[in-house]
Formats: sequence, structure tokens, C-alpha cells
Amino acid sequence: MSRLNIELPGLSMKNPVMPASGCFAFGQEYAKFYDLSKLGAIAIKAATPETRAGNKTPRVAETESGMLNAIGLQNPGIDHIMENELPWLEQYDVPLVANVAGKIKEDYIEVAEKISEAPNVHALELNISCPNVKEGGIQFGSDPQMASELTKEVKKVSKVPVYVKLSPNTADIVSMAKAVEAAGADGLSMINTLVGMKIDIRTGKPILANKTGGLSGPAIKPVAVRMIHEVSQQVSIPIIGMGGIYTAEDVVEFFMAGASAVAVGTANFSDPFACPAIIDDLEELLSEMGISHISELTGRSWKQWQTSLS
Amino acid sequence: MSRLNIELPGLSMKNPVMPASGCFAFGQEYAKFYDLSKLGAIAIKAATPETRAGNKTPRVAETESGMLNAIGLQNPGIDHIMENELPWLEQYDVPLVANVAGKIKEDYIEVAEKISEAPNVHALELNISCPNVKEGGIQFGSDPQMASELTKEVKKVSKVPVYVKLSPNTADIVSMAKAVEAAGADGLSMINTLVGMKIDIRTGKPILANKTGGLSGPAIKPVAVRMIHEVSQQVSIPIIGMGGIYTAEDVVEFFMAGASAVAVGTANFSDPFACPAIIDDLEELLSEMGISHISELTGRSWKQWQTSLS
Amino acid sequence: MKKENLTILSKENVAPRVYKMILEGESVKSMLTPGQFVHLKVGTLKHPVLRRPISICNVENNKLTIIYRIEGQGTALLNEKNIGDTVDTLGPLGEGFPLQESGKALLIGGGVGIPPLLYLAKQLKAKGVKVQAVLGFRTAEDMFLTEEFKTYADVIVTTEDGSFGIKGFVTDALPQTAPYDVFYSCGPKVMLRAVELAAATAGYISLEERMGCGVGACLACVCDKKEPFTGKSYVKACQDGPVFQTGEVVL
Amino acid sequence: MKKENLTILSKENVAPRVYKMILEGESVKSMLTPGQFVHLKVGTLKHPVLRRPISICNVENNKLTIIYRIEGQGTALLNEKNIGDTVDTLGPLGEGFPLQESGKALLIGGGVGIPPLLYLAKQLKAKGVKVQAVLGFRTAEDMFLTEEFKTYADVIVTTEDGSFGIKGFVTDALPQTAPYDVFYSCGPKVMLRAVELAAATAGYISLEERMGCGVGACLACVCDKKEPFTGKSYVKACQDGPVFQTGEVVL
Ligand SMILES: Cc1cc2nc3c(=O)[nH]c(=O)nc-3n(C[C@H](O)[C@H](O)[C@H](O)COP(=O)(O)OP(=O)(O)OC[C@H]3O[C@@H](n4cnc5c(N)ncnc54)[C@H](O)[C@@H]3O)c2cc1C
Ligand SMILES: Cc1cc2nc3c(=O)[nH]c(=O)nc-3n(C[C@H](O)[C@H](O)[C@H](O)COP(=O)(O)OP(=O)(O)OC[C@H]3O[C@@H](n4cnc5c(N)ncnc54)[C@H](O)[C@@H]3O)c2cc1C
Ligand SMILES: Cc1cc2nc3c(=O)[nH]c(=O)nc-3n(C[C@H](O)[C@H](O)[C@H](O)COP(=O)(O)O)c2cc1C
Ligand SMILES: Cc1cc2nc3c(=O)[nH]c(=O)nc-3n(C[C@H](O)[C@H](O)[C@H](O)COP(=O)(O)O)c2cc1C
Ligand code: FES
Ligand code: FES
Repeated sequence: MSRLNIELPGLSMKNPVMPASGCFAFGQEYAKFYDLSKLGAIAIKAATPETRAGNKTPRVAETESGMLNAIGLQNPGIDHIMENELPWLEQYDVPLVANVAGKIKEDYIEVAEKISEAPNVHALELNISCPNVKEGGIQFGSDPQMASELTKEVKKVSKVPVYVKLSPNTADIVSMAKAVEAAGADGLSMINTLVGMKIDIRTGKPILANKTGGLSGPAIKPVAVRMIHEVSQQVSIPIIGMGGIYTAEDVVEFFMAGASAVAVGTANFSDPFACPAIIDDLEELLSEMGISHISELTGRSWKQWQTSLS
Repeated sequence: MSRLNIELPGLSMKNPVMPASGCFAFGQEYAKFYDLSKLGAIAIKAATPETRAGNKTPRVAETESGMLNAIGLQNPGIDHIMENELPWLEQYDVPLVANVAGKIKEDYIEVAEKISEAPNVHALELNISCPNVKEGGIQFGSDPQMASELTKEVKKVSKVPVYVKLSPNTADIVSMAKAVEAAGADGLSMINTLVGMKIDIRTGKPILANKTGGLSGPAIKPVAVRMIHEVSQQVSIPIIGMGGIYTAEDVVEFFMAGASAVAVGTANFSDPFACPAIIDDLEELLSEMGISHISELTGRSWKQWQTSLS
Repeated sequence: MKKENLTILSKENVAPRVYKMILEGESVKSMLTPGQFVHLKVGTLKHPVLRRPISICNVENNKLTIIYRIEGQGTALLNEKNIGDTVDTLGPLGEGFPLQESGKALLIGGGVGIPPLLYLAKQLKAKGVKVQAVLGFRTAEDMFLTEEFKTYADVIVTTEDGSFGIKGFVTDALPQTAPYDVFYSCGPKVMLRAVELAAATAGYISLEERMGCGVGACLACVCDKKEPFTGKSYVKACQDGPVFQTGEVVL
Repeated sequence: MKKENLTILSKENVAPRVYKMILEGESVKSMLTPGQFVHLKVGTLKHPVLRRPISICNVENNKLTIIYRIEGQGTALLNEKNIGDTVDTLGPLGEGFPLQESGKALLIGGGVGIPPLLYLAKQLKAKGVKVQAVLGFRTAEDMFLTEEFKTYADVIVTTEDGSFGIKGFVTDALPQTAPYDVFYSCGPKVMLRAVELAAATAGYISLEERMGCGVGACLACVCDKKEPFTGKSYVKACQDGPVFQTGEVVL
């Protein structure tokens, strides 16, 4: 699979495909379907300092080519994760990207410091873009100044490279990207979900108990591709792209937009084998396209190329 | 149709359904399919002072449950529209909402002043949210201060009520809505399209000649519903809701979110009879729901109601 | 827990908007426990995005019977399929009904909550348990599966409008069912609440929660456990359920 | 210009990924002009959102023949339909080919640009015009409609790999077609450009533009008119086209 292996800050990946945070829990469920060592990396569910019960149900609602979720960062807390989930994952040959969330700056620092010590955590993903918890970090995600400060503080304590996960609910994603790059971020993850709502017309009420939720899936792919296209031309740190990826063709599109790796979220729900299937298809697609290494595709939509495609 | 007639600033409508600006040109094409007097109103294609050729083709690309467009405000210019398009529409008993666009403040003022004189133009819709033209007003749409000033100036010259069409490409749509309300806007139209991109992986280039385009259709409905839900609780002017409306059920959902009328855009392309079909179905749906007048539904998802549904 | 494209052998309209479908495939052989469900993908790859949970109604060797009511887009797309087409099926998922070993079991089902109880009735009867079933419908026209139940159980039907059997809800039939050693129930939440209150014994209920993944990874389908906590404070309907003991979860 | 659910009478695989479908309905009777197209809605109400333009290949009374190649989601969904199913069809749309009244006409088609030329050949022949057709394919395997054309025209086939007929592109066959009084062409833009350059006379070309509404309202499909302007500086492929005179629009 020499076409697919990539090196990103902290992450030596066999291939550029990882399940997205929150869509794969801590891997145990999907390990029943396939060998997790097949994956390029795993972005694990957000960790907070304390146990979080999450939001009331219903927590998901389907929309056209998408879904809303308002899980609310439910997680067993950093200590439980360190003691139970991460050691279990050590049996697999796969680097982990630890998604870090919190209410206040100190939460992020605490989680980042602790979790970056875990032997199989090779990078952090700062979740400053969860739309489903009033104090879920979204305040950091909409203000470049706050995002920048948080990034600096986390960089100070983290033993591994730090990726910042950006929110698409903004008029100017480039400013946010530049701010966190200047603050020392080693990479970006984009995009998190768009804030949406669905109303049940029989009851007159929003379907989600939390009222609003995060929109993910194929519906948001054009927004993700556009934002990665914009940001990748303005920063020099790598981007992990996500938002509606279902196929190897989608992965190629994200690379061409400017991504250097990708995460697959919602697609896992419609097909538990989505990630390994995409990885296999990608190898084949690149071979058909005559691409000797996937990294050649990064930014192809805006870079000048010696050799043009087809 | 007594369940459906509504009164909004400037607009006495037989029913709350109008085709959305840019998706119905100036009505001539759809007049071949049905009697335009059936419509609650018609939002006509954006008018600018001068003739605009628009963007290069391809101008549309399909996405999952949505489409991207980058028409680029192609229009024959205000004078041609006043002389040819509007008089032709006078044969129909239907109020027009004139969509006003421009590069600079003076453009908006010129168009607003002229077009608001037309006998069948009953309201203006200030398009400060077209994502497809570098100088298509989007700069006004992302800065509450600029939007507010523009609204004030246009209000001074307009003979008819002014609705401001908001962009969803923002972190804080409520501030924008409040700013234009304070500046004297009589109503809001929301939402315009989300900025997106699709890349053709065979060529490695964006499909649209303009690279980015505006995402419309069912894919964006959850975002529209959420924004209308937020804004309607914070302003007291009415909202014309739009974004992925295809059915009478969708109309009810938008009303429950907080809309007082709706516009139908992309749906016209998949079914030229979309608007009249929705109007007929809406009458029936309200009767099934036991709703005596559609205005009762506005804001039902967040208002306290004496009688609950179902 | 496998993913397989099962082939449609038959499709039959058994009540207004309700269909019975028989599907065939290898993975069906592992669908052993009543109360488990399958998760179906319909439409195109990317649309609609979520699978649809449907109960296992019966299994014979490699043939699976399901009964579904057309509610929205997903079930409508399923119903557009014809004999010979395949359905992308993930299953069996979840924990099913623990089987009583002797005595009498009361099965209480409402609407499309009835199908999983048929497979349960069959297995209970095979163990020598005496089975009584209370099947609730809105009206006589909506009735389905009542004949099939008679093979395994003593059947009482309730209809809301009294057009067949006892007039009222399933709970209105409970007085004439006692005594029994355990009950099993599946149906809308409001029915389950009423059943839990009215039942004479402890029992098992099967919940219909909105699901994402269906395999325990997304945390869409959590239910709160009732105090006192016996460990985790929540359970996942897709993985720990959909069947729970009465008193285990907050309804 | 009507919208009707036409019923599928037959579906036949005529070449790799290429299918011929016959559809029946009242509105077909108004599909009189070759070069016009129909706009098809497939899938569910909201997905995919756009209709797909497909040329009218032949009409007999109330029966419409179309030929489509599976390219992406839309054509794949169309192809999932079976005999007896219906297809939501809007048409006829656009302006078709003006008919030559006498002399000889040369028809030049490439790939799925060939179908509209069949209906044209039939009508020209009926008028007593002599018809010659150059039909270009990638390889012999891809050939379709060549037999049908023989009823109305003298047929020359080109294949890129020379596996049948003349080796090369349609333009490689042009030298042996002269003289003719007018030409009609449909195919990819790059072919049309080459044809316009190589042709001995003026003629008509049919363009494949990406479309939104298909009825002239959205301005997705505009083409620039060549200078000198004869009024408007642009035309809409869906309404003013898809057929244009050579020299009328910028290719
Ligand atoms: C464990 C389990 C077993 C079930 N067994 C059966 C069965 O045997 N027969 C049957 O007819 N129905 C059954 N249901 C209900 C069935 O899943 C829903 O009717 C179906 O998902 C509706 O999908 P739709 O696309 O037609 O409706 P839509 O309303 O368009 O669905 C929109 C979304 O809401 C979800 N949803 C809607 N209604 C329900 C519901 N009642 N429960 C859970 N999710 C819902 C859908 O899965 C989908 O994600 C079961 C549900 C669960 C959880
Ligand atoms: C006037 C006209 C007549 C046509 N006649 C025929 C015909 O008789 N037989 C046939 O096989 N094809 C014909 N085509 C091409 C046909 O419309 C496309 O192949 C088809 O739309 C592809 O849809 P898809 O969903 O399979 O592909 P996708 O690539 O998934 O389509 C995505 C989007 O791009 C558009 N698109 C993709 N390719 C084309 C294209 N070549 N031209 C226009 N839009 C395109 C689609 O309509 C859709 O909106 C015609 C096109 C036009 C404009
Ligand atoms: C059910 C669900 C839970 C999620 N939880 C998290 C989370 O805990 N942390 C996070 O950063 N993103 C979370 N996300 C966002 C995803 O990681 C991803 O950014 C988003 O879903 C877009 O990708 P997709 O369209 O492939 O799903 C969640 C998404 C879903 C659908
Ligand atoms: C092809 C096209 C052209 C449009 N042109 C305009 C325009 O000129 N002015 C405007 O304010 N909005 C324009 N819009 C936006 C629509 O009016 C509407 O706000 C948007 O499409 C969301 O509604 P929909 O999902 O129902 O299409 C256009 C949309 C489309 C698809
Ligand atoms: S549905 Fe995903 S955890 Fe239960
Ligand atoms: S496709 Fe809409 S104007 Fe031609």
C-alpha cells in the first residue's frame, strides 16, 4: 500500500483514512467487524475531565442526505478513558488522535496534558467546535483570539502534536485557521458539523431534545470542500478533511481541495465497513488514475501542476 | 382559501408561497405551466443598475440533496426590467417582491428607488447575501454595521416595504437580523445559499467556472430552520423563510420555526408545478391538522400554546 | 452480527400500510434470539443516510420474516423493492428476550411492536411454556399476524374502537390474563408505561429508540437506568437492549 | 411542454452501459421535432434534485424511445426502473433541428450524441432528403443504433481503435461524404468544434450543457453568442437550443 502511507505531525499512517471523532466511540464496536489495524488512525470520542451524561434523547434525526446529532459530548471522563479505553486499543497497530473537549480553558489543559501521555495517543484534536453543548467549546471556536490562546496553552502541556478542529459555522474560516496556525497548531481538522434543526410537524416541537444539533453527512460535503479549498491556500499546516466522505472518490476530492488526510464520520453508520472499504477502493482508484502517491493530490484543485490529469 | 391568506408589510398574499428569487426568472417560463395568479407573490430575479452577463459556465453542479449555483446575478439591468419584465407581469394578480443587488451602496439605492415605483412591485428584497459575485453585496451581508447603513439608505428612497435577505454564512445570524431590524427593515428573507464547492476528480478542478457556488435545496433545510428558529425569537419583524422547501409539510415546518411566509427555490427545477402543488397541499394539510389559519403556526416550536397539537 | 444483501423471496400486504417480507441469506442462520433486530439500508449509498431498525419476526433456517409499516421515506423505499431484489441487512443486533423455562408467559404487543413477539411465542412454546398473547390494534382492519400467533399461543385481540375483540387498549385485556409468571411486551412507549404499571409480575419490554449506528458506537440511543445505579448510569438500546427488564430503564 | 409519468414498455441493453428504453404516454404525441429533449426526474422527491436531459431518439404515436448511457447517479437510478414502472418526464423541451427540404443532409454523431439524429434521419427521409450518417464510437463493442440508421440513411461508422469501419474520429470520415447541402451534428463539445472546422457547409449542432430547470428560468445553461450580436448576447441551451446554427454560439 505504498501509494497510501502518509506522514503528518505525530502521525505515521498506513493510509490517510481515519474514523471521525464521535462516530466510532473507542473502537470496540467496530472491532467486531474488522481488524482496526487496517485504519490509518482512529480519532476517538471527545474526552472531558469529568464523566458527562450528554443530552437527553432523541439525540439524532435524519435529514435529506444528512443527519443531526446532539449527543452532547457524553463520555466516561478522562480518567476512565485512560484506564480502560486506551489500553484496550493498544492491541492494534494504529495511532490514536485524541479529541479533547471542555467547558473552560483549564478543562482542555487538564485533558490534553493527561491524554497526551498515553503511549498510543499520537496527536490531539482540540474540539473547539462542538455545537451541541452550551459550554462545549464552541465559544472558543467562534473567536480567533480565544482559539489562539487556547491553542497556545494546550501546546505548552501536550507531549504530542496538536490539531485544531474548526467549526464551519462562521463567516470567515480562514481567519480562524490562521489564528490557530500562528498560535502553534500543528494541523487542522475540518469541518465539524453545521448547526441545524428539524421540527416534527405532528408535535410542533424540534425532534432533538436539545432542539438544535450538528448536521453531518453528504449534505455538508460541498461546504467542507469549499472551506478546505480556501484554508489550504492560506496556511502551511496540514488539514485532516471531513464532512460527508463515503467513497474513495470523495477522499480524492478532499485531497484535491487541499486535505492531507481524511476522517469518515456518518458513513460508518450506514456501513460499518465504510473505512476499510474506502481504503481498499482508494488504492485501486489511485492506480486507475495513475497517481503514484496520494500526497500528490493535495491541493491539486488550486496548485499549478506539471502534468495534468486525464 | 381563507386558511392561507396573509398580510405582511406591503404584501397582501392569497397564500404564503412565493417562488424564490433567481429560481423563477421573471415568470414567463413558468407561466407556460400554470396561471401565475395562483401564487402568493413572486420574488423576481435580482436586478442591478447595469446589464450583467453573469459568470462563465458551468454554472450549476448537483450535490447530494442539493445543488450549487454560480449564476452571478445575470440580469438585463433595471431599465430593461422596468420596461419589459414588470409590465408583462401586470396581467397577473400577484404582488412582486423585487430582489435588489449591486456592487456599491449607490447601486442598491438606484435600483431600489426606481423599481419601487413599479405598480406591481409591493416590496423589495435587499440581496446582501449573493455568494457568487465578488462584489455582489456579500460584503454588506457579513458586517452588521454595513448592512444596517445600507438598509437605512434604501428605506429612505423606497416607496415600498423593504425585506433584507440574510446570508447563512455567518457565526451569528441574530446580530445581523437585529441590526437590520433596528435600521428599519420591514421584514427578513432567510436564508440565501451556503457557499460550497464540488471538484471534478477527473480534471482535478472545481466543476463550476466560478469555483465556488451557493448551495441550495433539501440539504440546507436544517440550517434554514435552525436560523429562522433563532432569529424569529429575537426580532419582531416577519420572516420569509426559504431553503429546501419542497412540500406543504416543509412549509409548516418553516412556519413552526418562525416564518410568516415562504419562498420555494430549487424545487421549481425538479417540478415546474412545485409552487401550485404546495399551495393546494397546504390547504389540505392545514385542514387535516385542524388549523384554521396558517398564521397560527408561526413560531409554534418556541411559543407557548394554549392548545397543543395532536 | 453480519452485513449481507438478503434476497427478497416474497412480499405481502397484510394490513393497511403493513407488509410482510421474507428474506433469504446465510446470515439469517445466526438470528437465533427473539427480540433482536436487523438494521436495513435502503435507497442509494448516500441517501437516506441512516439504516432502519426492524424486528426479527420469524426465522426458519436461512429465511427471515419481517413485518414493517410504511411510516416515512425509509420504509417507503424498502417497500419499493420487489421479489428477487436484495436488501442490505445488518444483524442480528442487540440483546433479545431471555426465555422463560416453564410456567406461563404473557406476551403483550401493540401495532408494529407485535412482530418480534411471534418468534418469541414460537420459542417459548418449543420449551413447553404456556403462552398467552394480547395483541392490540387501532381497528379490526389493521389486524395482522393474529392467525400465526394461534399456532403458539392463546390469543386475545383488543381494538381501540371495539371493531374486533375487546374494546380498548391492551391493558384493558390484562385483568383476564392472570395468573402468569412473566410478561414480555413491545410497542409504543406510552403503551409500555401503561403495561409496566398494570402488569401483575416483572417482565421484559422492548424499546423503540431513534438510532444512528445501531451497533453501540454513536450513543444516539441511550436510555437512563433507574436508580440505584448498578454500574453505568445509562444503557444503549441498540446494544444493551432493545429488550430491558421492567424497572431497569426510565421509560 | 408537459409533465407526465410515462410508462416503461421495454428496456434493452444495446452496448456496454448503454440502454434503449421505450416509454408510453399522451404527452409523447407532442414530441414532434427531432433535436428536442425530455427532462427526467428520477429517485425520490428530493433526491437527486435535478432532472436529467435526454434526447428524443424516436417517436411513434404515443411511444417515445430514448437511449441513455449510465454516467452517474441519475442515469443509474433511471436504469433501476423496470418495465411497467413510470418515469416523470417533462417535455418536449427546447428548439430542435430545422428540417432541410431537399438535397442531401449529412448527420454526424458521436456516442450518446447519436440518438437524436435517428429521429432526424427518419423525418428528413420522409421529406425526400437524401441522408448520410457518420456515427462515431470508441470501439466496435460500443456500437448501437447503426442498424436502425440504415433504414433512413447511408451509414459510415468510425471507431477510434479501428475495430469497425473507418479508424479514427468522425472527422476522419468527412472527406468521403461531400458534397452535401447541410450538416447536423450532436456529440461532445470537442467533437462539435472539430466538425464545425472540418465541415464543408454551414449546419446545425446540438450542445450538451449542464442544466438546472431545463425551461429557461435559472440561467444555468447560457452560451455566449458569437459577435456580431444579433440582439441578446447570450442564449439558453435549454430553451433557445440545444440546437444552434454553426457560428451562432461560442463553442
Ligand atoms: C429495535 C426496533 C425495532 C423495530 N421493529 C419494527 C418492526 O418490526 N416493524 C416496524 O414497522 N417498525 C419497527 N420499528 C420502527 C421502525 O424502525 C420505524 O418505523 C422506521 O425506522 C421508520 O422509518 P421511516 O424512514 O419510514 O420513517 P421516517 O419518519 O422518515 O424516519 C426518519 C428517522 O426516524 C427514525 N424513526 C422513525 N420512527 C421511528 C421509530 N418508531 N423507532 C425508531 N426510529 C424511528 C427512522 O429510523 C429514521 O432515522 C422498530 C424500531 C426499533 C428501534
Ligand atoms: C440536451 C441534452 C441531451 C442529452 N441527450 C442524451 C441522450 O440522449 N443520451 C445520453 O445518454 N445522454 C444524453 N445527455 C447527457 C445526459 O444528460 C447526462 O449524461 C446525464 O445528465 C448524466 O447524469 P448522471 O446523473 O448519470 O451523471 P452525474 O455525473 O452524476 O450528473 C451530475 C449532474 O451533472 C449533469 N451532467 C453530467 N453529464 C452531463 C452532460 N454530458 N450533459 C449535461 N449535463 C450533464 C447531470 O445532469 C447532473 O445534473 C444529454 C444532455 C443534454 C444537455
Ligand atoms: C454522532 C456524532 C457524534 C460526534 N461527536 C463528535 C465529538 O465527540 N467530537 C468531535 O470533534 N466531533 C464529533 N462529531 C463530528 C464528526 O467528527 C465530524 O466532524 C462530522 O460528523 C462531519 O463528518 P461526517 O459528515 O463524515 O460525519 C460527531 C458527529 C456525529 C455524527
Ligand atoms: C439558480 C439560483 C439562482 C438564484 N439567484 C438568486 C438571486 O438572484 N437573488 C437572491 O436573492 N437569491 C438567489 N438565489 C437564492 C434563492 O432565492 C434561495 O434563497 C435559495 O436557493 C434557498 O432556497 P431553495 O433551497 O428553496 O432553493 C438563487 C438560487 C438558485 C438555486
Ligand atoms: S444507535 Fe448508535 S449507540 Fe445505539
Ligand atoms: S437550464 Fe435553466 S435556463 Fe436553461
